[in-house]
Amino acid sequence: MGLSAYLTVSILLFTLGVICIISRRNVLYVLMGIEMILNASSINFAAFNRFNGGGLEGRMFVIFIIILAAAEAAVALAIVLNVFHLFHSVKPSEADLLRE
Amino acid sequence: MPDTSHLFTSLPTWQWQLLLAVPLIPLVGYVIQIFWGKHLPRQGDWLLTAGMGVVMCITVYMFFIARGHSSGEGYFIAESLRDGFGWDWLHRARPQAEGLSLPTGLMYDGLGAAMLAVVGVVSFFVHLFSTGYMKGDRRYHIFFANISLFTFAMLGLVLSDNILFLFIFWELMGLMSYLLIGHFSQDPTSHRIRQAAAACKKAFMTTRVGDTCLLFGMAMFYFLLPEHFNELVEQGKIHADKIGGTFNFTLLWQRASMVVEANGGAYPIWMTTAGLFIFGGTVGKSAQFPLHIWLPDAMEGPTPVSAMIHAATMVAAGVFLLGRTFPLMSPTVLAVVAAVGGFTALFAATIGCTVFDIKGVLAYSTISQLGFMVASIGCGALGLVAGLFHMVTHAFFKSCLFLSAGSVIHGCHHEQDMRKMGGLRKKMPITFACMLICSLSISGMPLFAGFYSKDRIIAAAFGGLSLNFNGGTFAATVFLPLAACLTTFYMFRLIFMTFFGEPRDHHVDEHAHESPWNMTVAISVLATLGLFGGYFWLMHPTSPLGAHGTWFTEMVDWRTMYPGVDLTRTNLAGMAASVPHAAAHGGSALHEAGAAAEHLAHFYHGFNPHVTAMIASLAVLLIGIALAVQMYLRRKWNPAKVTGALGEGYVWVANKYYIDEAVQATVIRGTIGLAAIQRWIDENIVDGLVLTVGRIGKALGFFSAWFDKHVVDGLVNLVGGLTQAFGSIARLFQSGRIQQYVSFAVAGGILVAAFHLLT
Amino acid sequence: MSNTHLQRAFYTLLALATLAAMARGLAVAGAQGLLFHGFAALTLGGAAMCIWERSVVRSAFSLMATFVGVAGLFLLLGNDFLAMAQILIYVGGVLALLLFGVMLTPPDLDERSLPRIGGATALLGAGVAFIISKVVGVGVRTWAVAPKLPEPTTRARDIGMAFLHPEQYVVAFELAAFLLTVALVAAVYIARRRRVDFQGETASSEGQA
Amino acid sequence: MSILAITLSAGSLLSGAAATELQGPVMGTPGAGGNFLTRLLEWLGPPQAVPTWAIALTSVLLGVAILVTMVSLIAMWSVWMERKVSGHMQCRFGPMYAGGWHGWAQTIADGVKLLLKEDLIPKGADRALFWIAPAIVLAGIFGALAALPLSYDWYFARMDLGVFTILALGSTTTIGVVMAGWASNSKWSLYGAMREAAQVIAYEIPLGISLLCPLMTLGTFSLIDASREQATLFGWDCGLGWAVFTNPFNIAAFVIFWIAALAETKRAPFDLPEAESELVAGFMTEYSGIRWSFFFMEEYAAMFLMSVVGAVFFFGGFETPLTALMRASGSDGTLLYSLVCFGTLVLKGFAGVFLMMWLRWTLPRVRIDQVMTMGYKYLTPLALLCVLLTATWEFARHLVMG
Repeated sequence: MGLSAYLTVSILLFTLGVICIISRRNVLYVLMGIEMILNASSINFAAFNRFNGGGLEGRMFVIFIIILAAAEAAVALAIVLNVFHLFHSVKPSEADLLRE
Repeated sequence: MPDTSHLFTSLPTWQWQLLLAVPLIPLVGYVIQIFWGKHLPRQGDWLLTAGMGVVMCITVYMFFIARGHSSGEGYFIAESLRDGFGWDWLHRARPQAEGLSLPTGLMYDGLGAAMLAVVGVVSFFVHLFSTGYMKGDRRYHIFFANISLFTFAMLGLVLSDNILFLFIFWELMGLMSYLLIGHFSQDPTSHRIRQAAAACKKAFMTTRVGDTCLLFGMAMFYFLLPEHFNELVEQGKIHADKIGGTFNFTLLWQRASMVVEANGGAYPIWMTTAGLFIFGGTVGKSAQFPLHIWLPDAMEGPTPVSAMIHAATMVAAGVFLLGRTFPLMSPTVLAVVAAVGGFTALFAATIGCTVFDIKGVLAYSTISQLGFMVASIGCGALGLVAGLFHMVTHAFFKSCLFLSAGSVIHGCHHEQDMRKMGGLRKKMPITFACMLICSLSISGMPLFAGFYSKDRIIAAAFGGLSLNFNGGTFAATVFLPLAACLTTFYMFRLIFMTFFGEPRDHHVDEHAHESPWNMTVAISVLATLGLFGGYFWLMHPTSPLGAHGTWFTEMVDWRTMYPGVDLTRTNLAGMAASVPHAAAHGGSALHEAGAAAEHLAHFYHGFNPHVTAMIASLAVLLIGIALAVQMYLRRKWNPAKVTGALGEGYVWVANKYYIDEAVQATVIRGTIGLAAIQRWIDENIVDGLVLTVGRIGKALGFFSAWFDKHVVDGLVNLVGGLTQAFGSIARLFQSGRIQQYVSFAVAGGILVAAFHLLT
Repeated sequence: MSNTHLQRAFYTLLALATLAAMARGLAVAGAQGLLFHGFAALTLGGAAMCIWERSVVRSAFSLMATFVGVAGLFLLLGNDFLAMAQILIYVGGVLALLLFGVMLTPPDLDERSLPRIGGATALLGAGVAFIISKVVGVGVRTWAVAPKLPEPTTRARDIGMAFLHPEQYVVAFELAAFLLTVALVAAVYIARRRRVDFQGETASSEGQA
Repeated sequence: MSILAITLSAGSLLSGAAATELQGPVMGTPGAGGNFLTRLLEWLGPPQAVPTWAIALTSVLLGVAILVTMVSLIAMWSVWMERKVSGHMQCRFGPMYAGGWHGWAQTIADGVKLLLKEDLIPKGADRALFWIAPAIVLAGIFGALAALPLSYDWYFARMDLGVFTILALGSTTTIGVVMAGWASNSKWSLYGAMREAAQVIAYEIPLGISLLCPLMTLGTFSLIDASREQATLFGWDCGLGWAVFTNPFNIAAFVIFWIAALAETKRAPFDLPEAESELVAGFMTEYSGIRWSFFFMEEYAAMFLMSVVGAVFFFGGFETPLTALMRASGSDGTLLYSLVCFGTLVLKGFAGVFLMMWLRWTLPRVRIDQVMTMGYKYLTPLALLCVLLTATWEFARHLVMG
């Protein structure tokens, strides 16, 4: 399959990620959406890497994205748990102390 | 440069490895003991004692190998570097390049073999003795660790083939003596904690003076000898390549002697100065006047430590150093050496007669005996051998005396005052027998070990006087017999006060008992060595009076000690001036030296002064014993009356000539005064300047604060106000909801993409 | 139409579309096309299910399909290392973490979000469809027709060498390691329960409210 | 419903492990040194009309069949072995009647019973997830097994990243277990699942890190290459150059690996997720019949897999003095040689399984907090230390031996 097929999958996944973030009220969905977006960009990098000679650059980016996702998931989850302890809710709309 | 390599003996590698193991075993033992000693069974004493036993076996075995090599007339000296066994310490890639290169190895010769065996044997028995004597000590395992490292330092010093490593081990020994003398200063339950702390500090600081001298002397030989040598090479007086600095003993001997020969037998002035500096090291370490003050105080350490310091390690190192550097010493230095040694011998002996502490008597006795050795070495080549020989026999009987004293102290429940003892002969028979044997030995009773060496020393002094009359030999000749007489007196005073008569203190007498087996075995063996160690006269097939020389003189001969060096042409050349028939030749100094050598050889075999010396030493021995018997055994002359008759003189001696006080008044007070002056300067001048700077800074600070408050803060507040104004506008967009933000972002992204695609 | 029915219809449609796409892929590009469409369907279907499911747990589980699908796409792109890293870290790590998070927080039972999904999808869908039509139609098509791609020769050893080669990615590698360490410590620090602090803060926030 | 589960797991296998094999044909390099099934099919000589993708798909389906058989056989043999071993360790006989000699047919009888048992689904359960969970568990282990070479030239997929793949696919079983626990709608199941997830995540770290030690010694991820690396001991082809013999720190690494492997496979003393005295049967409390047996098959297959990984990376893989002897006598490359390699691997694997059983009856179960403490506070730092020491040793070895 050509590059455009992968790019199409990627952009669809990205869109789904964004929908996931903006349409659900649970903060965990925000996390999941972010993972989808990151995966979409990973697909892009991997595809461009493959169709551009198969060197190391693109896959290095993907590896670092995966690393970043792991770190992000750990910290974000810790934050979510903390937010839940503070506000007794996991809805991002209710964590609005900074608005004051 | 003459090739002298044929003079060196080659030892097989396994023998070098054995010799290398000698210092390494106590070192490994130390490491094990210091880290895990507390958790080993019996706190690890068996480990170190067994290790030292192995060391003793190796040293004795190697001693007999060395004896086999040196039984003939030839040289016996082996250097491991010549056998390809050594380290290139601070390696230098190109030999010609500037910089420091220190090939380091082991050196094993007759003197080293004798000394190594003595150290091995004495250390082993001191360890064995300590397992009994130190039982119950709070820092038992630390004690064993330290004494083991102490032994390591001495063994390394003896085996060093260069003066730098000798110096390193020398310093290590200084440190270990500090730790060991101050052993009780770390024990909070000890009642002598303060004295121990003071004593170890004193020992450390005093020997430091000597060590600094040694360092200077070393450095002078390292830097000046090649300079002078190369100058002579340029002048064509020496036919050799130019050289760099070295610390190696054999190279130093050879080069120094070449320099002296090239100068026509005259020692350059810097060599005399450097020799005096090196002798300064001996003065510090071997407790010669005026740096002897640390040694009596060192009695604060545990008795086994005293035995080690006095017999095998610390003080012997100083004499050993003289033996190693003898060819570097000019006649002038030797005269100083003889004078200092002779004076110390008599001076310490007089104090020894007035002390009541049983270990104190032995301490002053050690200073006196060291004086004997040093004076003897100062008297020339014959005296050199005699002095070194005395070092060996002294090690045997003095270690035995100290350990016996320790046994007495142990038996008397840690009482050290002789006035409270008496009549211990029956209660401690073995100790008494050992002590008596060694007292006779130190007094120079014929057929005892001490006789052979002491007799030789007095003979050497007489001979030195007749060969080379100067202040040093004169002092030695006059002072040494007197000191020998006093030696006999105070030793028998000790014996009589301790072991004879009636018990004087009920409390002490009740406690008195013979020591356990490990202590009595140690002192018995050492007493046997004190009896036979000088010369195995019971086993020797020929004359008991040693016309063929003792075992030591067979191994250590001044003519074969220093390969490539003819002492008669250099070191002893100065003596030629006073050889009676040398002037008849009317030649140069070297001719005179040749004549002196002839004369020396005659002297050596001719035995003239020996007879004189023997008669003299027997006479002083008898006088000393008679005095002691009259005063302390038969009590014919009341000691109190005698001291009363001596009047002020006695008070002067009993207070050790007020030397400690003099040092206190001059050196220490002077240092403190200097420090006070510096403190005044620091407080008033330096601090005043600093404070002025501070005040100026403060004034500037006030101005700066005003400016900060009104001008800078005003600007900052203005910026803040503007930001706040904009922020209150931007706040309208900030809902705090992530979803909204993401929507904005995505919408923006789509807009940007659309813009790009459409244009 | 109830939510249940809506979902059932949605999943049926999804399954049918997947089957159709796989068949077309098989026809067009053989096994590769079959697998590509399978994996793409797994990826997108998982993501769609994640959005449509009402239960957070089921959403999280459906995310597994997305991750596995992306790993499959990596395989098809010749990046087996990436695929395995994706599975190891996303499925084995991130997803498990997410599940922990889901199970440590209570479900939000009254969430009715389908209308919002519809609105957001409509808006975004319009924008994205526009971009896809432009990009896929014009922009990258020329790139896609590279006739014969070279065989990917990169092996695990090369990746390892690249990570540690001083002229390649060693700085980034070390930074990533540092980032992970910091993230770990930060996560532990943040998630640590400080009961006293919480009581104080909640009390004050209630007071303000 | 069980049919659905099997289909699902086979499908997952298709997409998971076998796709790596398809990568060859997909990328345009069919054949060359590939799957032994493909080679078999090509050797049979299919007509020209059959496209390569069809051959590849057939080989994949064959592989699925082989794997299913393999897992069933491993489980059957291991269950019987477990019964006999535990019986003898408790001074009793174990099964003695079914089939005659030492109850050899006991497991087959059990299997039939499980197949015939009613497949219950609790009332409050999430039915879809309840169905899928065992399939996902099984799919993960199938994928991992597919990366395992059976002999030096029998493999489903020749992978450069062999052990990495095994670890990655093996870790997906966690999700299945959590899914099962959550879908059961039972607090015992949920507790068990959470314990499993926490434990597996904790022990994956020391497991991976301790495997780095032999990986550094051998310099490869591939199981076949790793095995080949261990043929020579200091240049002598004696089949005993095992990683534990060439580098002493690998022994320590193996101990860590083994503890972590026990925790990964949920074996005693780390069988907290199914601790029957506390949680009835943990995450599989609500399961019955064939679906329940899937979890059991997964457990025994994982045990065997971990033992084989340990054997390959620490204890020489296919290499024994026997293989060295065969190489020396020139029978290298024959079918007999392949069979010997296969037998060696199976024997080593079951030796490991036996060790696991032995440990099960030797050590008491630990508490969950002790499990976590051990994993995070002790095993992980120790494993890191091991890596450091191994690296130092290898560095020194390369300095010395060039």
